[in-house]
Amino acid sequence: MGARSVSMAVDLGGVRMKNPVCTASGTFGFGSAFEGFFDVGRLGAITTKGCSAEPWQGNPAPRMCEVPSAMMNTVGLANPGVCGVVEGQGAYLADLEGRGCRVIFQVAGHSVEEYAAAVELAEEHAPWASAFELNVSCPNLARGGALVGGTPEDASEVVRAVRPRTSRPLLVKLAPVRVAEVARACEDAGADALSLINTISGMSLDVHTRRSRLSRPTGGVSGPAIHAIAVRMVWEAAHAVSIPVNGMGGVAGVEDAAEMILAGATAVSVGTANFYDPTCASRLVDGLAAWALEQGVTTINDLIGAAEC
Amino acid sequence: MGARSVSMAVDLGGVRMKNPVCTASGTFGFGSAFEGFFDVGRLGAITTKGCSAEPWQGNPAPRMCEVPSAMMNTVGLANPGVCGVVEGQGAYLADLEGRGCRVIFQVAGHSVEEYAAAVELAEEHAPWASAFELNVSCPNLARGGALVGGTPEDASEVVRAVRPRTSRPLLVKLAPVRVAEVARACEDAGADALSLINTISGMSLDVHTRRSRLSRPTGGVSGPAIHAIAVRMVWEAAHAVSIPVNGMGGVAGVEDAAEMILAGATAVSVGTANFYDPTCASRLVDGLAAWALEQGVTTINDLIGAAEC
Amino acid sequence: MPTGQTGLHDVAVASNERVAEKLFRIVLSAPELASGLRAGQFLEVAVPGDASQILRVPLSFSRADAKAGSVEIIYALVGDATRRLSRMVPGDAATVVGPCGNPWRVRPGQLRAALVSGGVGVTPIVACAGMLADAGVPFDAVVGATDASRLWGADELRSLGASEVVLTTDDGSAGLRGVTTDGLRALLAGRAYDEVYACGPEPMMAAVARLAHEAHVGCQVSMERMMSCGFGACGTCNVALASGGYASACKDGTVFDAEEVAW
Amino acid sequence: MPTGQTGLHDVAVASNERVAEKLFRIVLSAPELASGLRAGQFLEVAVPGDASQILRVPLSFSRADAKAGSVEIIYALVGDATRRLSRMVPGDAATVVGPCGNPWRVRPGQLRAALVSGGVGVTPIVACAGMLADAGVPFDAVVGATDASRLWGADELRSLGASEVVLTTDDGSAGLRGVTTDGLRALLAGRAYDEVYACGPEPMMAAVARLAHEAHVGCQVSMERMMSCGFGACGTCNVALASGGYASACKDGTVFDAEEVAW
Ligand SMILES: Cc1cc2nc3c(=O)[nH]c(=O)nc-3n(C[C@H](O)[C@H](O)[C@H](O)COP(=O)(O)OP(=O)(O)OC[C@H]3O[C@@H](n4cnc5c(N)ncnc54)[C@H](O)[C@@H]3O)c2cc1C
Ligand SMILES: Cc1cc2nc3c(=O)[nH]c(=O)nc-3n(C[C@H](O)[C@H](O)[C@H](O)COP(=O)(O)OP(=O)(O)OC[C@H]3O[C@@H](n4cnc5c(N)ncnc54)[C@H](O)[C@@H]3O)c2cc1C
Ligand SMILES: Cc1cc2nc3c(=O)[nH]c(=O)nc-3n(C[C@H](O)[C@H](O)[C@H](O)COP(=O)(O)O)c2cc1C
Ligand SMILES: Cc1cc2nc3c(=O)[nH]c(=O)nc-3n(C[C@H](O)[C@H](O)[C@H](O)COP(=O)(O)O)c2cc1C
Ligand code: FES
Ligand code: FES
Repeated sequence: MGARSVSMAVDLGGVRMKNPVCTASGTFGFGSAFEGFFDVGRLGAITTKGCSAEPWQGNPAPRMCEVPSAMMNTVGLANPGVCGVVEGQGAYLADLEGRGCRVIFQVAGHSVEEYAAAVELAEEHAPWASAFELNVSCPNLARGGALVGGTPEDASEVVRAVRPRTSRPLLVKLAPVRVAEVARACEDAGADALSLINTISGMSLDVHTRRSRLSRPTGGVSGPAIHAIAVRMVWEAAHAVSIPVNGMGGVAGVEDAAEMILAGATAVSVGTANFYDPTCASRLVDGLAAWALEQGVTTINDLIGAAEC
Repeated sequence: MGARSVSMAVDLGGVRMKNPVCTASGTFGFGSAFEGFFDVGRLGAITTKGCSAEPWQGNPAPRMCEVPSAMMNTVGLANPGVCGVVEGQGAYLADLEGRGCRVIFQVAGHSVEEYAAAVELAEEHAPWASAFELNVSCPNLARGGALVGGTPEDASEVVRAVRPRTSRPLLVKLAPVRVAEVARACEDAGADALSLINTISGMSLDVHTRRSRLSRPTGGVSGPAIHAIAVRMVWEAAHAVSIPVNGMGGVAGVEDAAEMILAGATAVSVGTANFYDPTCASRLVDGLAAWALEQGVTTINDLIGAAEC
Repeated sequence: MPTGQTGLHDVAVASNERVAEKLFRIVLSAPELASGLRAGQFLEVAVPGDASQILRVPLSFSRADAKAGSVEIIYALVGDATRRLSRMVPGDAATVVGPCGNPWRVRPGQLRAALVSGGVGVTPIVACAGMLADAGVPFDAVVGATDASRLWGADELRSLGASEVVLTTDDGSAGLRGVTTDGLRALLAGRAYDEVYACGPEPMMAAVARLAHEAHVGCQVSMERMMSCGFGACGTCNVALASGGYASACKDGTVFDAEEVAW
Repeated sequence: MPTGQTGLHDVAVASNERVAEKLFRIVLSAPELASGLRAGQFLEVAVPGDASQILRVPLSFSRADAKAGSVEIIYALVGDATRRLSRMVPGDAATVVGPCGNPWRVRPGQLRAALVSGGVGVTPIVACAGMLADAGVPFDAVVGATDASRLWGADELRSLGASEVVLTTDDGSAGLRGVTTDGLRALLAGRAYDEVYACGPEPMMAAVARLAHEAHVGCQVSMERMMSCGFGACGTCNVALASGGYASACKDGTVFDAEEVAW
């Protein structure tokens, strides 16, 4: 092929990433825990743990169990609140931005008002954040725990409420439910990009005690087992909207990430793999570049949605 | 524990099974291929491959690829048509009923009319069938390929159309989409029992050729990778309706089957495991009885939905 | 269990060794199975170790020795399952589903056969040679591979009675530089055949079928497909037929008359 | 990479052998890692072989020898990952994430410590003994197990300087018939202690904590949780605190003052 170079920069709805590699919310802490594994500044972006206006304690133990080619969690969005994060992690995250890695600040809530409040706080106190991401997979307490973004109507409502409160890029993180419909609703409501998929709800029972292996009846399944399902959903979402998509779900290696891009993802996030293969995201930066070279393109953008099927 | 015995008989919406073990449609052929592995007559029931009024050829090769802890298929409901099956397999299936194993005859269609036609044919020519199962995960050709049972309205329509055409028990096989809502719609429309889950739509791309690893862009994911998701959906469906549920999805051993029962399944079907572990279903007959004994119940019915969480 | 019906068998590794570049020979001790196998059939082997790869591996056999109770398989190292297989040592246990598929056919009064093997297609071709030898049908063979390092089987075929074995490699590092059809063309030019038996990559088999057709010689091919079960339960192994529709590679094949297949 | 920061390390198995019923000792050659470890910390070991089990296995270590560049782990056979670990042979490669968690603490002027180990909790307790020996703090120990066949560690603890080692088994097949708290009660009755170090099943640690509290003796415990990462990234390892809320077992622990924990 000779010595060519490939431009790896992508634009995720206004988040200008030097490469398409990102990390999924809740699987990368606030980044610093990974500095012992690699230079986090190499990544295109990281997404913070979902932060609420007030601190959340999350669910009791046990919060995790293993299932084939996957894990399940019921962490319950435990987080120290927007201000707690700004205080504890703000300096590191501002510095990370300076190192060229975009910080996507994720917010969470149990009601439309809580999302709005979290974004307002973050808008004010996290000037370093390149973008905000709304995790609409939280239970809406006012609606009996139905997902905030489980229907197009509900997702639309929260995006509309938040949109006027910031001029920074606004991403919406979708639950793996009615993806195409919800994606369109979010686009119409003003989202700049979509992230998907969140964990898939699952259940694992200890058949001797007859109890859930988690402290809750259900938990979110993540890891390689959900990858093929996630690629299909990314493909569906990318066909349903014209805003860019950040693809995730079981990405554990270069080929998994490349599949996401071919299916229509502009950026790719590593989630569960960060736990067991903590240098995974860093390897993807080089691996995707090598793949793009092999594919004979001059920019990775030429491979986005390039699946021929 | 001493020598006690446990009654294993269950009633799946009028299908009186001597034990809760069944096989999932499309994963057991028409039964006879398994006689070299074990006495198929031991099972509570088998479900036939989905049969349409006219023969269907299905999709071109390749129809299968492997993904972590799972496989994907795009067989496309290839089948010789109701009459072809009656002719080729009728004698064996009638005999199997005589051996005490219930035969659930599954029908498929691309439109409401095709389902009705298939059930009418089967009603007339398959007197040995204990029940009919409607596979509402087929693409509805008149609606651009949307699933026949992807929404409560659509599922309801096909069940209502078929219900008057037979007095035998009518099962509906649900796609893993909006399960609780669709389950309620089917119950209201007159279904006697529900089977779930069907395969989960997934996508697997060869990143070198940029093409799907199947002859279609997407295929159905089945096997252990989907088990936790399936248990959760069975639990949701069982809570949503009062008709019994036939649980399936990644059942590969006794504990997987027991989880389904605890989550609310009256019967449990083995699917993909039949391919790689062809004696699996037979082992479950004994294994579930041993588990029930260990749990100290006198009838397996006491364990249905007995999860405490 | 009726004789010959597909069943589940416990087997143990008797030996397992590399015979060429990325090519291994494993011998399984499998008395029950060995006595029921016919040339051209295949096995579905569960290679233990990694639960994330759930399906069995379809593998043809090259020899089944009913007396010794052993089955020999020649296999190529291509991915995870075959790598795990290559690490099994004598005494290791596994399970096998078989016999799967239908055997090669010998027509009554058959005079001389040409065998064509491409790559790891050599496995059922060696079995075929054994069958022809038993039936007293003389045969010659073409064995092709990408290069000399991967070429294997000529000695076995000769020892089974092949009068002539033509070798071909893509790069000319051994035998003829070219593909197996070049070798077959050479055979057809030299002697009269009434049947060709071929196994290898699908484009190769298509070309062999064309050549046999033009030469008015019968042709049987062994078709590979991605397979979930190997015994007719899943419907994933479809082969398009010239007459329209599909057949199952595992149940209706894997041996097909080349004329039946829609190439 | 700053010293002591959690990182990824290549390791090789130096030895691996059974030491008691379902109990194994593995020694890893891991020079980089060995020099940075402090007693009470743990490792996250990727046990190769089965891709269906994706997570690493959290394991404490019993000895880290900076000079030899080796790390010793005592582990119990409980499920698939530990079974695969038990089959690794010298020379086999793996990767380890570590050091994880915080070390046992020695308070300045500490006089005498009591160590309490239940089951495979013995691993970090042996490490603790090494730490106390280095710090010149005298100690005694209780080692408990379900029965004699699984009891292990008394010799190591004695060789590290334990003045007294009380053994307990549930069935009385060795040492006292009873649980480790019975042993601890015996120690507390005999000598004055100013710190108890405990690791074992959670109900045992809760009982030890109560006993220490009643005796006005400090108590440190090492808490186990299902862990996805081991270095503070996932939030799955929460330990409920007496003060309300949760701490991370992997980042804020695994060593906690017993008084901090909401038992
Ligand atoms: C009826 C039949 C008989 C066979 N006999 C032999 C034999 O005697 N010796 C032998 O070495 N191989 C044989 N094969 C091929 C063998 O099954 C595959 O090489 C094996 O399944 C690859 O598994 P893997 O996990 O090592 O590789 P994977 O990681 O699964 O795949 C590696 C590559 O091999 C391809 N591949 C996987 N499965 C198949 C398949 N079933 N057919 C063709 N390509 C495949 C994949 O597309 C991929 O590119 C046979 C296949 C069939 C269907
Ligand atoms: C910080 C820490 C240090 C540990 N140190 C040691 C040690 O030094 N030696 C040792 O033998 N074990 C230790 N363990 C426990 C060890 O991690 C588990 O035994 C191991 O993960 C089981 O894996 P498996 O696949 O063999 O069993 P699995 O099949 O995963 O599980 C078998 C059984 O073990 C239980 N189990 C699984 N993981 C854990 C866990 N993390 N904690 C408690 N129970 C679990 C499961 O609930 C199940 O009942 C430690 C655990 C932690 C969290
Ligand atoms: C332990 C854990 C915590 C998570 N927390 C969050 C979160 O706070 N917000 C969110 O949007 N997604 C969260 N996720 C979901 C991931 O961001 C990701 O969408 C999902 O795990 C699928 O990707 P994966 O299979 O690569 O892990 C969490 C996932 C895990 C495993
Ligand atoms: C090859 C294959 C063919 C299938 N054909 C059908 C079918 O004809 N009708 C149907 O309702 N489900 C069909 N299914 C779905 C199964 O019945 C079952 O619902 C699904 O595979 C989940 O169970 P499992 O994970 O145990 O396989 C098929 C599945 C496979 C793998
Ligand atoms: S492989 Fe299953 S039918 Fe052929
Ligand atoms: S195990 Fe991941 S934060 Fe503790």
